[in-house]
Order: sequence, then C-alpha cells, then structure tokens
Amino acid sequence: MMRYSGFRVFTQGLTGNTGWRAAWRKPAPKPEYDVVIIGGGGHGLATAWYLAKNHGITNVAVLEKGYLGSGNIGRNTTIVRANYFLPGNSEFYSHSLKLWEGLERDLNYNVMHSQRGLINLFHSDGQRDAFVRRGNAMLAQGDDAVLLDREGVRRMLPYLDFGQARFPIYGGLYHPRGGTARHDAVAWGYARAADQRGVDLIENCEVTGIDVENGRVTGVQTTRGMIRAKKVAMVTAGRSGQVAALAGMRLPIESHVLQAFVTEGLKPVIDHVISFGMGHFYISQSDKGGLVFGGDLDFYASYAARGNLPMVEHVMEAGMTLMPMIGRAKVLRSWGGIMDMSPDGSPIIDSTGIEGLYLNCGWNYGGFKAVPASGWALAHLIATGQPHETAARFRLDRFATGHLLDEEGTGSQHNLH
Amino acid sequence: MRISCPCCGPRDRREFTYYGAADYLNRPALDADASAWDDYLHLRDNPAGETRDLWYHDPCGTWVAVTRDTVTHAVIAAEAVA
Amino acid sequence: MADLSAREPCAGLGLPLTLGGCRLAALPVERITAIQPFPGKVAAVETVLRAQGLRFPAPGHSHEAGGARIVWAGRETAFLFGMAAPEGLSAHAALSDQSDGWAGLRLEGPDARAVLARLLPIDLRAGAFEPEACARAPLNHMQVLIRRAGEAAFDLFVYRSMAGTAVHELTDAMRAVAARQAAVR
Amino acid sequence: MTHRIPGKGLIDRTRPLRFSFDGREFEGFQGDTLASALLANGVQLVGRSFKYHRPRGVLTAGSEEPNALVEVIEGKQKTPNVRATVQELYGGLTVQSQNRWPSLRFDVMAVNDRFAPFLSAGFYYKTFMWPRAFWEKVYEPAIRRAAGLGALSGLHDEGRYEKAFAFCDVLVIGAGPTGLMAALVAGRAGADVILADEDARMGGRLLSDQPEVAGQSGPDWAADMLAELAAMPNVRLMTRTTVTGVYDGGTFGALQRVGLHLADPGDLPRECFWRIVAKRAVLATGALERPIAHPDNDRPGVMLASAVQSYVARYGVNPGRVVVFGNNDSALQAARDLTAQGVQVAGYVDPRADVSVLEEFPVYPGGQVVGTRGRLGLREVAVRHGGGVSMLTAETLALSGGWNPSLHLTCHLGGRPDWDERLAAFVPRAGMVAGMSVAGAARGRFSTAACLADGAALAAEVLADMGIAGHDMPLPAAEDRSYAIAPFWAVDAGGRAWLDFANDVTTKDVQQAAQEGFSSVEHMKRYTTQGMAPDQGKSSNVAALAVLADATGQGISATGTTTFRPPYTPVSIAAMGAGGRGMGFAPERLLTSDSQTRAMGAPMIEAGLWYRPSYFPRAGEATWREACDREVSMVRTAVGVCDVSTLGKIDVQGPDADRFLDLIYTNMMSSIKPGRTRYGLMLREDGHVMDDGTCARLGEAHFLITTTTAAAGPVMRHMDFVHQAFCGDWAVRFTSVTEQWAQFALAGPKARELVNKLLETPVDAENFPFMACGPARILGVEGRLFRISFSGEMGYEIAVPARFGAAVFERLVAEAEAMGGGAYGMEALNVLRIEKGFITHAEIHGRVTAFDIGMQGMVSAKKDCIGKSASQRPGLMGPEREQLVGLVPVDPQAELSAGAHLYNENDPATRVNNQGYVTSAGYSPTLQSWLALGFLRDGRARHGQIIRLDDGLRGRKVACKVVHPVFHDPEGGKLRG
Repeated sequence: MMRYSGFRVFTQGLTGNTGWRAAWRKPAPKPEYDVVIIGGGGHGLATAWYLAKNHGITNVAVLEKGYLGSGNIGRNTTIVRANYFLPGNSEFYSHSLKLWEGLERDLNYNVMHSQRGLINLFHSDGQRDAFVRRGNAMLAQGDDAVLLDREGVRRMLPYLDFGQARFPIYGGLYHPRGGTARHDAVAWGYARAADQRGVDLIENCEVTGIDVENGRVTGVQTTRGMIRAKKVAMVTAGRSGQVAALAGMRLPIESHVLQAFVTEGLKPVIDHVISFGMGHFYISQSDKGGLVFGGDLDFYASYAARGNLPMVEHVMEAGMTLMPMIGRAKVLRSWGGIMDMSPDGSPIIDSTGIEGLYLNCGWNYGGFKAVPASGWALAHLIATGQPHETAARFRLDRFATGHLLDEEGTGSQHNLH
Repeated sequence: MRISCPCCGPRDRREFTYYGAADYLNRPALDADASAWDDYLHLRDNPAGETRDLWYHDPCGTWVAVTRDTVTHAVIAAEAVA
Repeated sequence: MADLSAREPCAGLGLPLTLGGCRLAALPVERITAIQPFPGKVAAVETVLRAQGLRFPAPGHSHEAGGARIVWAGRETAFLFGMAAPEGLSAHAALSDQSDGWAGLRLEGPDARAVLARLLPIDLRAGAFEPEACARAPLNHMQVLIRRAGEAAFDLFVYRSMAGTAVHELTDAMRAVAARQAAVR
Repeated sequence: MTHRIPGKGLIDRTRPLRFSFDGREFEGFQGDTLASALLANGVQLVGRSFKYHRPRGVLTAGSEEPNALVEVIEGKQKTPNVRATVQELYGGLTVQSQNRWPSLRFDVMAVNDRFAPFLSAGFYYKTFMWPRAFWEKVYEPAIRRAAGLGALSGLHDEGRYEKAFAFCDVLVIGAGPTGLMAALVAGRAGADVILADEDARMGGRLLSDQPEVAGQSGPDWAADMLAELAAMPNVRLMTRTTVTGVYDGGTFGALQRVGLHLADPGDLPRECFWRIVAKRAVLATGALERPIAHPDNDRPGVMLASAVQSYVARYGVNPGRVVVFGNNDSALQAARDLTAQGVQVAGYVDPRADVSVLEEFPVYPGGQVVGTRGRLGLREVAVRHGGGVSMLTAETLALSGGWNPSLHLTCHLGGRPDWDERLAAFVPRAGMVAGMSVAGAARGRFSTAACLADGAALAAEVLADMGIAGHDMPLPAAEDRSYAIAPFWAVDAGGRAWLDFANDVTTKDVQQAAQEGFSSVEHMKRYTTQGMAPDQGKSSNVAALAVLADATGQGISATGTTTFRPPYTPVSIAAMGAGGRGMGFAPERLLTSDSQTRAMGAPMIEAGLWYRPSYFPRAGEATWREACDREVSMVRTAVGVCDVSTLGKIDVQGPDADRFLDLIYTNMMSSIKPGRTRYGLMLREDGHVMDDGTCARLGEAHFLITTTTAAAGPVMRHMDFVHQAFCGDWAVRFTSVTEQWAQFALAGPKARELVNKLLETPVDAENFPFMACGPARILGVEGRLFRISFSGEMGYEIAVPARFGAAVFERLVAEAEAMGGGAYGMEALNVLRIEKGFITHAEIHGRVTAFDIGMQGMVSAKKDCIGKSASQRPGLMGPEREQLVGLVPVDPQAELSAGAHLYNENDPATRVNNQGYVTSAGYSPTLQSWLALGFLRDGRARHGQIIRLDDGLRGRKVACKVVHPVFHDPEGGKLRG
C-alpha cells in the first residue's frame, strides 16, 4: 500500500517518477462475492469504500461497464453544498458536507474540496422569502447560511451587473461552506481507497442479467461471466431504468440530459460559486482557470450525453445578464450528463421487493455533492438492512403514498421540474 | 433538434415545451386503484431507444406526440394528440 | 359622459423608422376577431365566410378579400382583420375580440428578411414563405404572428404589452444589418 | 520588417499597418495575421506555456494554435486567449502577451520548469492535504494564480454581439479545393448553398501550398471560383465563419467574426453566432498537420511544416534556415516547396530509412531530431542519424508527423471514427451525422486533384439525394501526389518531449499515467490533462494515444480516441449569449397605465415579465411603509384603484365549456348562473394546487376565467393538454384575452360610488350583488364589470379594451383622489390580502394541497377533476401536514418576516423541532399590528396557541398567537355590502 504525501512526490521526483504504482488493481472477477455493486461511478465506489471502512465488508466487487468514473461523476459542475430545506433532504446533504470536509484524510487523496462559498442570488421579494426560509432550515440543521442584501452582494461580487439588468439583484443567500471539488479525483480517491481494503474494481464488465430465485437475488450475469452474490446493489444513475428492468422493475425515473460548459483558462476572476435566480445559470472557476458553468436540463428524455443549442443559448444569455464581464471568455467545451430524474426531484436509496437487491438512483441534477453520504447510507442499508437515519425518506414507495420530497415545488410528476 | 408540428411544419426545439412520456395520455378513471395512478403518474419504461413523448408547440397551441429515439435523437414521427 | 381617448399600442415608440434598407412602421389599428370553429363546424364556418369572399385558412395561410383579411393564427384559430365578424358565425365558432390585444408592425425593404433572420427561428426564404403565408413563431423571446404582406414586406403582431421590446429588438437588428450593408459597400 | 521575402505572399504591401505587441511598435500589412506580422518582424517568442511557463512561439498557421495566445487590448477592455494565428492585423491593433510576470522574456514562474520532476502528471492529487485548512488559504490560491492563461478585464463586456438563423439546402463547411468544388456543383444546380470558411480569405491550402489548378496558381483559381459563386443569388459566402457545432436535425452552430478585424467596427457586431439549418451538409474541413514529440520540441521557432509553408507563401515571411523533420511524403514535399521558394533548407530529417536522398538539400534518412538549442528562440537542431549526431544551425524547425483529417464535427453527435493504418490517422465512418457527407482531406484524400474530385462527386451525390438535377462539371487538372507515411510519434532520446504544448503534457506524463493504471484513454486524458487545453488536443490527441497504446501494449485502434465535443474552436460567451445583456434578457411587459404610473413617481417592480407599481409616493412620505400604510387605509376607509391587468384572462366558449371547466377546476363551475362569478381552484394532476382565480359566466356557453399573473402561460398550456389529450371532441374553445382588456380593481367602502361615476347605468347592491358580472358601458365604451374583491372590501373590477386603459386609469385615479382615495400598488395589495387571508403563490408554492390551505371542501365530491385522485394519497392529508394559519405577534409592533420558521415556544430551533414556516408577512395599519400567514403542523387544530416565529438569519424571535388566517372582517360583511 503506497501512501501519498508531499514527501512521496518529492522522492519520486528525484527518481524519475518511475516508482509510482497503479492506483488500483485490475483484478479478474471472482465467482462469488458477499456484495456486488453494479456501477463504478461516484456513488458505487463510495458505497464500496464505506462497506469496507464502516462495516468491515470487503468481499465486494464493483462492476463497471466502461472505465471507473465514466458517468456523471466526471461530467458535472463540481458543486458541493448543503443548502436544502425539506426535512429528509436537509439532514442528508448536511451529513454529506461533513464527510466532504474530511474526505482528503479519509481517502489519502486530494480531491481538492474547496469551500470557497456559494451564493444564491434572488431577484424579487418572493424569491427572497423562499431563500430566507431555506437559510433558516440550513441554520436549524446546524449548517451555515448568511442573508446578504444587495449591497452585501455587491461587496462580495462587485463584477455583477448592478446597473440596468432586466431582473435586478435584490440580495443573496450565502453558504460559506459551499464550494467545489475536483470531480474525477473523487472517483479515483474512492476507487483507490476501496481497492486498498480489498474491494475488486472490475472495469469493462457490463451486467446483462440479475439472477433472482424465490424472490431473492443470487447474482448477476455479466459480459465477463456469471458472478454469484448474496447482495446486489444497483447504483447506476443515468441507466437506472435499464438495470432495474433486468430485475423486472419499472422505476419512477426519466432520463434527461443536462449540459455543462467550461471556458478556456483564465487568471482568477470568480472566487465563489454563484447561482442566478431568474434563469438557469450557475458558475464557478476551476483551479486550472476555466469558468465551469451550467444551466437547466435540455428537457427531453435522452440517453445521449450531449445537448442542443436552445439551452446553450439560454445559459449564455443568463450569464450575460448576470455578469457581463465574462462575455469575452470563450467556451472551450460543452458536454452532457444523463440525469435520473425522479418525479419529485429527490433521490431513492431503498431496498426493493426482491430480497438482497438494493437501489440507489434518482439523483436528478444533484448527485455529485451527495456522493459521500449516498455511499455511506447505501452501505449502511446493505450491511444492516435498515435505512440510515439521514436517508430514511428516500423511499421508493413515496410517490405512491404521497410522502414527497419536492424541494422546488414544481410538482411530483415527471417533467415539471 | 427539430420537430414537425402537425400545424406548422418543422420547427426548432426551442419552440416546444416538453411533457414526457406519452403515458400521460392514458389517464385512469377516478376510481381506478392506487397502483394504476402510480403507474400513470410515476412509473416509466424510460427506454434507451425508441420512445413516444409529448411536446407542446407553444406558438400554435398544439400538443404533439412525437416518436423519436432517445439515444440518437432522431425524430421518427410526430402527430397531433387530438 | 365624455368619451375616452384611445391610445395606439405603438404610440411613443418612435415609429416609423428607417435604418439602412429597412423601414419599420406601426400598422393602423383594425378590428381583429379570433374565430375558433367548434368541432366539426369548419364547413359551416366556411359557408358563412364565403359570402364575404373569404375562406377559413389552412395552417400557415391567409386570404384577403375587399378590405378584410383572414389569417391563420394558431391551432383551430384564425384572426379576421378589418371587418366585423359576419352574422351567423357565432353559431359555429367561438368568437372573441382581439382588436386591442395586439401591436401590429410592418417591416419592409430589401433587408427585411435579413433583419427577421436575427430574431425568428423559422425559414423565411422567399420560396419557403410565400406572399400571404403566415406563421406563429417566437420573435426572440416573444410570441409573434407574422404574415408576408408583400415581396419584401412583413406584418408582425406581438402582444400589446410587449410592443416596446419588439420595436427595440427589431431596431437593434436593423441597425446591425444596416452596418453590415454599409461595410459591404 | 526584416524577415519578409520581397514580393512574396498574398498580403497587400501598399497598405502597411502599425500595431504593437507588449508595448513595442511594429509594422505589418493588410492581409497579415498577427502571427505572420510578428514573425515577419523577427518576433519568435510570443507566449509562455501553461504549467512550466516555458518560452513558446507560433506553432501553426490556423485556429488550432496551442501556443500563440495573446490578449488584445481595447482601451480598458481586453480579450484574452486570442489566437495570434487567427487575429487579423488592423491599424492600431494593440496586443500583449499573457500568463507571464513580470515580462515575456523574464517570467519568474518559469521556476516551475526547474521543479518539473515534482510536478508530474497528477502530482496535486497526492499532496497539499495537510494541514486541512491550508488548502483554501495557501495551496489553492497559489495554484489558481499560477494557472489560467489570459485575464479578463473584470469590466462588463459592452461590445455588440448578434445571433441569427439561416436555412439552406446544402451547407458546405470549408472553402478549400474540396469545398469550393462542392459549392460550385451545388450552386450551379440551383440549390440554396451556404459556404462557410473560418479564414478571412477562402481557398484553404490553395492559398498556402499554392498548387497549380487548371493551369492557374491556386490563389488565382480560387479567386475565379469565388467570383462565380459570389454572383449566384442562391449561394451565400460566409468568410470568417467557423462551424463550431453539429446539433440534432441538421442544425449547426457557427461563429462569424464580423468586426474583430476592424480598427473601428462602428455598429457592426464583434461576432455573430449563427444557427444554420441545412438539409444536407458537405464537410470539407481538410486536415490538420501534427507535430512529432522529441526532446525540447516546444522551443520558439519550432513549427508545423505546413505552417512554415503558409507563412512563406501566403504571408511572404522569411523563416531563415529551416530543418524539416517528418515521417511522410508531405514533409518531404514541404522541404522541396520551401527550397523552390528560395528558403534555405538546412536539412531534411526522416526516420524512414528509404527516403529519397537526391534532393537540393541535405537529407538524413533514418534520422531523428533529438534536441534543440536556443534560450528564447531556436538556434540549433540536434539530428541523430546513421553517422552520429549533427548539430544543424537553423532558425526554424518544421515538423510533420503526418495529417489528421479534420473530422471533429462528424463526432459531435456521438459517432466514433475508424483508425486507418495506411494513413496512420482516424478517418470518419459513414453515417456518423445523418445528412452529412465528408469530402476531401477531411476523409483522408490529400492530393489537390483528389480533393477537387471528391468535392464535386459528393456534391453531385447530395444533389441527387435531394432530387436536384446537377450539371456535369469538368474537373480542373491539379497535382495528384501520393501520400505515404511511416507512423512515428515520439523520439526516444531522454529529456522531455512535448505532446500537448498547450497544457504542458510530455510523453513521460502519459507513460506515468499508464503506469499508475490510468490506461483507458479517458483516464489518461483526465489524469494528465492532455487535450483539455484551449486547442482541445487538436495537435496532440493522436500522438498521445499512440504513446499510451505503446505503454499499455494495446494497439491504437483498441485504445480508441476521446470524444470531440462542441465547439470546434472556442466561442465567446457573449456571442452565444448575444442579446441577453442588461434589459435584453427577457421582454418587458408594460401595463396600459404604465406611463401615468411612472409619472406619479411609483417605483416599478418586476412581476413575471410585467412591471407593476410598488407604491405611489406622496409628498411628505419618507419611506415606502408610510405610502403603503396610507394606501391600505385609503382602501379600508375610502377607495383605492389598482391596475390588475396582469392577471391571465382566458375566454372559454362552447356548449361543452361548462363540463370542461368542471374537469380543470376542483369545484363545480357548470352550476354557475350566467351573470355570476365563482372563485376556483385548479390542481395539478399530482394533487397539489396549481393556481387559483375566478370564473365568470358571461353567457350560457361563455366563461371568462382568470389566472394569477405568473401562471397565465402554464394554465393555458395545461388547458390545451387536458382538452386535446382527454376530450378533444368536446365543443369548447379557449383563447387568451389577457392583452385585450385593461382591468382595474376598485376597492373600498366608496367603490360603488366610484364605479358609478364611470358607468352609464349605475349599479347598486341589489341589481349587481357580490360576485355578479356582466357587460357594462364605461365612459361610452363597451366594457365589463365584475363584483369581486381581493382586498376584503367592497370591490369592483372594470375591464375596458386596452386602448382605453390609460384614459380609464387616469380618470379613476382622479375621481378616487377626489373621494379621499387614490391608486395603490403591490405593497398595499399584499397587505390587504394578508389582512383578509387571501392566498397568492407565496402560499400555493407548489407543495400545498387544497387540504393544506383549508379548501378541501372545494374539491367537489360529485365529479372527477384533474388532480383529484392523486390528492387523496395518504401522505397528502392528516395532522402531520402543515396547514395554513394566521399569526399575530403578542407584541403587535414586533416585526414578522416571511421565510421565518415556527417552533413551539421553548424548543431550540432545530430541524426536528420545526413546526412550520411563514409565507407572507406585513404590517396591518387596519389592525395596528404585524400579521403573517404561514403553514403550521396540524395548524387548524392549534388556533389560540402561542408559537415562536424564529428567523435565525435575521436574528429574530417573536412570540405569536396562532389564529384563523382571515384577520379582517372574517364574516365578510364589508365584502358583500
């Protein structure tokens, strides 16, 4: 086991960097595991790590059809925050943020979690009231929130358009502990840490069937052969419907594409994460200097990791009305992630009607920041059979029962978000 | 993406509002059991491939059922809901 | 009781205006009636209209007779301009007065099509949008009813409350197109 | 201009232009790019690299340039990361270098290069973890300052930008020999053609290689063809236009540089972003040459061979002595062409052993370049060959590792190209983009003759597909040399050899990534950052994955390539967001009373897209509260006037109108009598409240319904859905009449007196009772009258055709003021409705049900309605739900605030103790107390209890009594009176 440190970087540098070992093994699948996790993205890898670390369960395989971290963990806008207000979401994201705050030491991997502060701007009295309500929920949860008036925003973000903007800035809700992290590194850090505890990470291994006998899961069929398992977890946001269908399940999920954008590198100019309130636009600047920003869903069911111009243009127009100083920054790359959209906009971490089969899906557009708590909660559920207290409301049957978690208030039907 | 409005012909995606799978056309009766309503409101095939979904052409007010591919974004057919 | 003074929707917007090869003017305010035939009643509506020399227009079409025009204006809807709704129509169609709901603008000149290409996402090439053709479409972020009124003339109807924004955006586009024409010359 | 070859090039030597770079004045000519002008002035050092801050020069002659990125200065404004190879020269162009401090020649950050062994791939993931607090405070700021390239000015970008749409039959992308032929064939056949090319001058390599075509020089032939195309009315030529993205359904994004090459663009936009819809497209984007990785291959003076040819032939730049290092026939041809143009070729180095030695310059078969020297510019090239290592003196090293077809756009819809062993390059696969044909060098046909033939042939195919008759067109004669290549990616000679110049990624970094298990091409890219710089790996991707394939032992084909995504070249946010700045982001909707309202000094606030008055200040009022309190009192004691035209109004007609309304409203509308109005509630199908409003029955088969301002559009869409999806055969039609009618609320005890001043036929309590509606002649105009109220006072709403709105408002305000009343704004409106417990979208915020707001009785048991079934789910009813209540502070002067949470009096403010929240709050001058509406767990059962309002964000805690939400006139006597 090779620990990473500044000293290690130094000694390796002196010896030509020839001594670095593989960050994780590339094992062949064993015939049987205690737990098989379908999906080698952030949530699946984190689940494996917390199974090993919190519960001592290490006879675990993570099956990934492509390369580790090939899904949304590597194609998001990297924002980490705990600013929800519905009970059920609030405690979960609060827990996640606390895990983020110790992640580097936990994993011995620098995921560059940067608590640079997040500001949600509001542009009307009604929006202010909604954000005040949210901020008070954050305080009640033990997290941090500060209400900024227009002048307070101006002091922090003087480059916003405080002149003749169509929707003037009334103020903002400031979340100092919000920020960003280096997305790929999160996957790699969890992968390396889980691997070091003995978890088998198996890439290029697509699950083609889920074996169920007498109402109990017994294993999976894969492109690399059959693998028996006592427990199987489906952690495949973006493909949840297809994987669940292998077990005969129909999910309350529609898949949508969400685009994001990065500009060419620029010297530091935006020091926070900023979110516009009258259009879909949020932005931060990466440590490399690119402005990383995104907007709303393209709004049609899609499995193509790419989008179309109407939303691109909306995002750019919103950027121009909010902070016209970025006009001359040039968009370098755009990409799309496939979002598991649930009817109420909140996730699902639950058992299923099949014994030993677990489901983690429905992350909508908020999966990245949830990775640590999601892995923690799912590992707890798999290990103990009981939902973790922070994720107890993420139930699969809540749509049928009406115990909804509609944070945005846009409706608990598809496509109203 | 371009969709043919049955009234207006091929138009840019920006002119349409999306409302998801065509399942929403099959509204259960008031007294249907709860699972029928759960199916109707929430559960989806969500196919990676051909699907049929609902789009509203805002300029003219026509609801359109569109057959298209969720992987390639190819639009195969479009017809008015009524 | 003194009569009220009426205000035109484009009053005070600086029209007419000519920039480069394009002129933008307000259209005179006319009677506009929305005609929406009930299911199965299009033929009956046609019969009434025929007496006026008009037809119920197919989508994307308009017809003119005498001083009146009937313009397709959306799903199962046509706008009758310039005359009162003929007797007998209300038995077969929902009628509603729209005379005050719209601001009418005419954009004409050799650069009109280039100006509109800055704002409308629809194909307005001469072959694709023939004289008397009409369409509902967005004008940037507004809804518009557009009709080709001549070789290089287009009538645009936007919601009355947005007349100012429409004129502003059209003027901006006219200025940029004029600058391009000047640069070519 | 010491480095110019007399008489050579396509620049206009009669038009010299002055420009400055890093404060030094230079001269170039019309037709120069900034890069060619700098090279012609002997300036080789133009930038610093991203990570190690190594000195860099111009590598290419096109938009793929990784090194020569500069800042263009315009007064206090500036544009960072401008490619010197694309920026056209204009008089007064002011440019400075970037990513260096204090100067380009002496950059202190170049110390990074000394520490390079410790800054290898992914080093930052392994360190900077201790102590935890140092990341944000020490490490990250240092990394951020060192990283980045150019700088934004921080000033608003107030330049002009534009977007536009275009439609055509055939979009031809690229105007080299292939594209010109394709456009000619399609244009002559009468198809609507758009020919787009990113260069300022069309012709592509015809301008740089200058092969003979049809007996003419390349540039002359291109000029003739362009003249013919320009004369065709069906052809649009778009120069300076880069097709940047392919989208679904034949839609293309394209960036046109309109004013960036002009000293004074006037009203011209800087850039225009085009959305082009094409039935068919011909991709004729040519190919990009790639360098070879060898030690110190990133020194200023090292260029692509094709770039050297461009600078010589098109711009007349003298490159000094040139060493050519290539592994393919095009490299050798470049050496010959340069020699023919009078350039001294100091050596041709080719790892192929069998390369011809019978040339006019020294040839090193089986040779490799193993190093370069020269601190800020190339002086010597070390060549290893059969006889050992020779040092060749040269100012320019021309590299050619072969050609990559420019197939980027073919991959934008997710297609993957094929590896072609013969060309040692990826080539497009058929059908990657529906409707797009790839022609010429973009699919690996490299000779001029092959390009001309392919362009013509594919255009003919496209025409045939579209059913357009084409004409036979003779192909012009041109060179048809073969292209042979021996794959060769990196020289193995120790030292650092650059693959990705822009992100400072060397062969060692890629090898280390493979060693650490980052052996998938996507992992390698993400771990080393190769291909993620401004050039998106255009010159480095193929070589990098070849080095990776070598390290992993997999072939290139199995390794695959990373994904090309839009945009092809970077596009400014301002161009794609044109029109969005300032007021342009959304339309402004103005009330008919807008002018007068503003003239009265009312501050306007945004309500959706509308502007509505906040309050109407009067002399002596110092704060908005004073105005608001006065306006509320005015309504309670006299009469107030408010423009309520923003509410959505939908005209619903037809024999089935009544049963349709029964379906969309929870309550029964079919039982309303003509001439009467009823309050109504609409649910979403998920059982939550969607909107509320009134439903007036104007006739047996004629209703007028209102929506809230914000919901007008969504409600219309919802009604269209319900009608078309569930009951399309019902005889009901509806249309928005929001804009047709200007509507004004008259509220207060003197409302009837006021309304009768305008009506031809006066009304009284009997002939026009509460909730009556009907036509009315108002000051001689046909209008409508409604006896409804949103204030709890006696209220009328009058509607007149919008053209009379301004006049009616003026009259109403004047009359009301004479009666001790006047106009009131949104602030007073809000207080009035809170006093009365009327809800708005502050309460019906999307998560509430009819049960929550105490209106479950309005969900008719006699019929179905949208949302009824779902509203009966167990989780949406019961005492655990938060229910609408009124809150009155124990101390009436204690301020209440919306967004505050509710707790039992002595509970700490924690999530688990939460009892509810406040949705609306305001000071009631009527009751001389603050009031609030909110939702409280099991609230209807808790009237009379004391609860604590806790607004932690504002540090506010107020003890409140829970009451019924109707504070004022709960019996409704005033309303009905």
